[in-house]
Amino acid sequence: MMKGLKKWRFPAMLAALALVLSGCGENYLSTLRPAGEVGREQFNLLILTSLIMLLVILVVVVIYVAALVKFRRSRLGEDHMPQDVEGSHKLEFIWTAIPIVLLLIIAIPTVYYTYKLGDVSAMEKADEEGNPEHLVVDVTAKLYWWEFEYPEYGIVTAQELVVPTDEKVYFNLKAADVKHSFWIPAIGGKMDTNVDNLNKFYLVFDEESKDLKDGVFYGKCAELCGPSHALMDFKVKTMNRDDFDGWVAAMKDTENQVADKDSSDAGEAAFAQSCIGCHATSAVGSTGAAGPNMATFGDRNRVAGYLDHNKENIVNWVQDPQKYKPGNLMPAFDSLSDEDLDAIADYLLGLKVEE
Amino acid sequence: MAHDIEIIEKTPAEYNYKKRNADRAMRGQLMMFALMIFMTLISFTAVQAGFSPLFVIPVILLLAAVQVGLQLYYFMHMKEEGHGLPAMFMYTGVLIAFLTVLTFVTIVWW
Amino acid sequence: MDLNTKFTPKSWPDHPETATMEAKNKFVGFWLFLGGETILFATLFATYLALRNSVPSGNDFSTQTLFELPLVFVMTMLLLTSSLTSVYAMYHMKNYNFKAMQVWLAITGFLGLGFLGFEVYEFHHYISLGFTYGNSAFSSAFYTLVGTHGLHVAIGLVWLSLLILRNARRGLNLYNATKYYTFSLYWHFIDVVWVFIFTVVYLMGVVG
Amino acid sequence: MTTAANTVAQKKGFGATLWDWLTTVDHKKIGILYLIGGGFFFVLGGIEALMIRLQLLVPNNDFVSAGFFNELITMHGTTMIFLAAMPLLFGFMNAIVPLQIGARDVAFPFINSLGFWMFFFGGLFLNLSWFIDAAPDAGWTSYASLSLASTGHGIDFYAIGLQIAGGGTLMAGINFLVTIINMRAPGMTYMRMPLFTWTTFVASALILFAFPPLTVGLFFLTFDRMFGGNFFDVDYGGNTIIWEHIFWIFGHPEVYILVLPSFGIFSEIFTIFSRKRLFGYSAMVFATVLIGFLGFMVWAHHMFTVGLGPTANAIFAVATMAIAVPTGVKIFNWLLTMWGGSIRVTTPMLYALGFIPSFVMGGVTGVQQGAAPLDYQLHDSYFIVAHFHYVIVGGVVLAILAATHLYWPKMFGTMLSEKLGKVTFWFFFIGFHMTFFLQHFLGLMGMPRRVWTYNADQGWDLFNMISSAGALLMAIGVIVMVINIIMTTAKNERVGNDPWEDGRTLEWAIPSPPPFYNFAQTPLVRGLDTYWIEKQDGNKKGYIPAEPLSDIHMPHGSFIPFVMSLGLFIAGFGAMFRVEHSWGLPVLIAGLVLTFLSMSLRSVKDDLGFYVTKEEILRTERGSK
Repeated sequence: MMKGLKKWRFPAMLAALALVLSGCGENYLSTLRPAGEVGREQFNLLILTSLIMLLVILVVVVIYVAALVKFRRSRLGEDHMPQDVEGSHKLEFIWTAIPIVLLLIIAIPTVYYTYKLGDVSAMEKADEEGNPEHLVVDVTAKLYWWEFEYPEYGIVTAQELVVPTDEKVYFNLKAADVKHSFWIPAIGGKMDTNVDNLNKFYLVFDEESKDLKDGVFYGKCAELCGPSHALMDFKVKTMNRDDFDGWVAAMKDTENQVADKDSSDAGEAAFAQSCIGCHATSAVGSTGAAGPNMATFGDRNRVAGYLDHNKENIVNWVQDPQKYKPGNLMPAFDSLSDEDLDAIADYLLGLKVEE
Repeated sequence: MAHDIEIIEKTPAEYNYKKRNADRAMRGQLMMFALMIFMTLISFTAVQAGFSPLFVIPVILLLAAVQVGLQLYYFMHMKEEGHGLPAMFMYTGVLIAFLTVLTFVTIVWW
Repeated sequence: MDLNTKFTPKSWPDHPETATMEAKNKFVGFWLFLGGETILFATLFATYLALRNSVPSGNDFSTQTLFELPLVFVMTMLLLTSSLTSVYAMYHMKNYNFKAMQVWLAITGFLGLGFLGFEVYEFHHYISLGFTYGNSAFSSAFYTLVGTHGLHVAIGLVWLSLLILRNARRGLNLYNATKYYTFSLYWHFIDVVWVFIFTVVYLMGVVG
Repeated sequence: MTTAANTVAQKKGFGATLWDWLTTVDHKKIGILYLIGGGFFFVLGGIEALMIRLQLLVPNNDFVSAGFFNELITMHGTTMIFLAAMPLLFGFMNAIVPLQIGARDVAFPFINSLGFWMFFFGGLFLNLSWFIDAAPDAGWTSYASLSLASTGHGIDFYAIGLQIAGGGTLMAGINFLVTIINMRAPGMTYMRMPLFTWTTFVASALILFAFPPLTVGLFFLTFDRMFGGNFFDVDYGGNTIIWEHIFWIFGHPEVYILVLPSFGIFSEIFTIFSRKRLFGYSAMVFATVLIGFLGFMVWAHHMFTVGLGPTANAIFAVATMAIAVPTGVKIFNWLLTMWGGSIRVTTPMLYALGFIPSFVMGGVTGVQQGAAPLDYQLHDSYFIVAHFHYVIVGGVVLAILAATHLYWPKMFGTMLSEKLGKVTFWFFFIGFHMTFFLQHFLGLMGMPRRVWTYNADQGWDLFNMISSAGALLMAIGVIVMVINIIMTTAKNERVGNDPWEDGRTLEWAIPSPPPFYNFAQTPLVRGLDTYWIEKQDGNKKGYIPAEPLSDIHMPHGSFIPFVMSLGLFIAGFGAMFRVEHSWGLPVLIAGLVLTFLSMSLRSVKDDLGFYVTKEEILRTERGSK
């Protein structure tokens, strides 16, 4: 089969197929429109395998259709007695050997990329001053939200991962309660967050997310984790290194930003009264909080990871979280007055580190 | 089917032959038993003597494997004819068993 | 021919365990069953090996502090010997010597019972130390592996008693010869599993 | 006395008929019981599937609640695999395989019946969860951290119900193995066995080796949830990955347990309706064995994203791809069987023709997922959902539907309507591709599987809607088939030995349905496709007898299998409610005692069977001519 393909044709077919497929899906979510090195390598593997597989399908279909057309009893007559053929060693050898060759063509890049994508040895590396060479993010998956810690900077955030573009970002993945799986389809995937151990892998983000429809890439939980598995989304903001460093500095500046019960801001006071036990408002810290960190809430794109980012949804959520994410661990605050809820929502929307 | 069984009376010569064979086989079994006891003793002694685990563990595993072989082939008569199929299934079983154990001591490490 | 037909030592077939179609089926079927059992125990062994050092922090039960070899040695001898006695029983079965076979089987049963007694004592002892089933992943894996083997011994003993009692007055025939034979296969298999248990669990446990 | 057994069913009233079915050990009747049981659960699983697709019809739908949706997907998967696909295949194996090898009976009629009743009570137990407490909700894979965290008794129902049903499967597997090893007619060497028999043999061997790990895994889960075990509880040193390994050591061969017999069924269909012997028979047999063998070496490809490390992933990736080779051999052999034949497009053949492209599609996406780095993207996305439905529906369900039409006349003595059969096929086939083809792209476009709902405008809306519409077409197809069955049964037009006219194997040499002793005389087999050879030689009887006509020994029916299974069923409830209700422990013990007592009764009581006399055989044979 391969003989018929001149050398230049194969890459051309690859390119054509890639073009067709990349029309599919949204650029912030689809694996068919990769926006990072890992995703692109995986996409190329998809194209390569698809082409080989299409070839196989083509061969099967041709024989199949030809047989159906030529050897119908309605054509050959009711009494036609076909000759019995025991088999053919030559044919059998061919259709054993050619698939083996095709599979080898797939197996080589498969093994190569398995090792390449599994290589996290650079994670531990540090320069002379002891600073890590690469950005490492500790991801903790919880029912049903995500916590992202930047141990190098001593900051933590939730629901929105912020990363610099054009460099390898390493991840430590862990689940706090039940198993989840960390997936950013457009960037590359995916790795389970186990309850037993840390999983490690890396991703590379090429594109800055600000030009995307919502200004973010979409991340998903890919492992059934309970009733609200479907709603356990997170978002990814990518920015160039300078902007990222700025963001980190702004995050660090929130160090003493703690909601005060005696604040003149009614929202802050109410938050300090009811919410501070689980939700921190300073981004300086580490993972392990009972609820998502709120320091960047105003910058976010969604309420609870998937609802539109507006006041109404915040109020609704606080009043009855179970209605929106069944099985999550936040209790309902339905005893809060409407004014308090309103004020809390305003306060939360004001918590920003960007701009 | 059951009614197909013919009852064949053995001649004294045949009977004696069978009996002699059986006795010889039984003596063989007894020897094997002695061997098994001996190997068990070695295993226990090797452990009690406190040799290096790197030496003891392979030795006792090997002895266990040999002992199991003896049980299968002598006590369970797998060496006799008519055991081709049982042997095939046992070997397949042992192979899959080995793979399972190998997996659990290598890639389940946390 | 009736399956209960009486034989003489001279007319008794060389391979009574596979003399009829039903017997052949039972014979092959039982071997296959043992093939499946191999995997069952392999999974238990594998799990035990993966979990044998897994105890929560602050829990200091370990294979080295827990296991005592003399007891295990005695248990091993009992079970090994019972394997030999069941070989004797089968020897007499093939010679159509019903009485001798029953006696050897009874001895096998008593040896098995002794083994089981020691195992119950051992478990009881560990539990009294606080090493209960729910103590840790190690304890769960240990009790499940060794306990499943013990359960097999217990089932074997029930099976054996039923065989001995039920056939006591009927004597040996082609209908029950296979039952005796498959029992002996089962009993040897239990012994095979024990060989691995004393090696992998106890000896390797003590070595560390 | 001896003649009474076979006339009971014909003469007695409802009570006696019921009793006959509850106690039967006749493999043909057990086959029918499996079809009834499996068919019921198939419809149940189908209704669950429809509810799933209805929920996903439009974004942000709230037709069902999130928790209920998880129960639906869990029960849909579990029901379809364990309670529908496998039992339905067992039904055909039971009904056909002993006939194909020229046997009067299976090796262990009693155990055969026990296997059925354990499946039945296990399935019943599992499905009672809808009414008592909660249904299992951790997916059919029931991954450990979630299945331990799941509240209510859902997962308990899963663990115990599958344990009982799984035990039945294991027994059925051993029974088939020994039947095929020992009960073949004279001359029926291994390399003369029809492909359906061969695939049954290999699938049964897979059952023998794959079900014990499941048994152990379910015990671990049971102990962890109900008896204080700590296998998967990380706080006590447990390890959840162990469950995943054990589950897939079982789970991957399970796929082949389903798909190999389906291959067998299609092999029969291709030869019959191409009027030509199977192309490359020995290669087919070898491929079957090889697939079965490799099936045990690849389970970790379900776990590429677990974090086993690149070495393990690479090994399992390459091993996985290797399976494509023997599978490809099979596909090409089927094509070449058609090539040069005389193809008659009957309903079964239509299914076989639909199977080829569908299964090839499922196979190639399987290879893509075998490429580990690519699988990091595909795993747990809708791509996977599409892939395994292409394999299971495109391979197994099409085979079951095909076999229903093919073997219906042999099992019931009357033909299903060809016209309605083709209507069923087209509805089902088009619906199937509509439902699942686009799901590949949904997965590639970032849609994770097992999601209860999804936000609008993520690019998924249209494809999901089309997919749901397809499910409806499949449902219509199944309804047409039910109508077909009812109409055919009502009409009851009798057919002869070989209703498809081109039957090749021994089952077509005897009346439809066969007398309860199958063959009046054990046949002598002279080659592959025995009946075809005899037909070519002009042998009117259909087969050459290997023995003179004489009395036939048959086993008695027995009620003990039913009682034994019932005992386990009762014990299951006891185990589950042991902690919160005082009656739990006594019920657990009582159930087990019931099982063991009835088992002992069986082994203590002599059951030597009975003889069918020569005269009665002659009478029956004349009657059926």
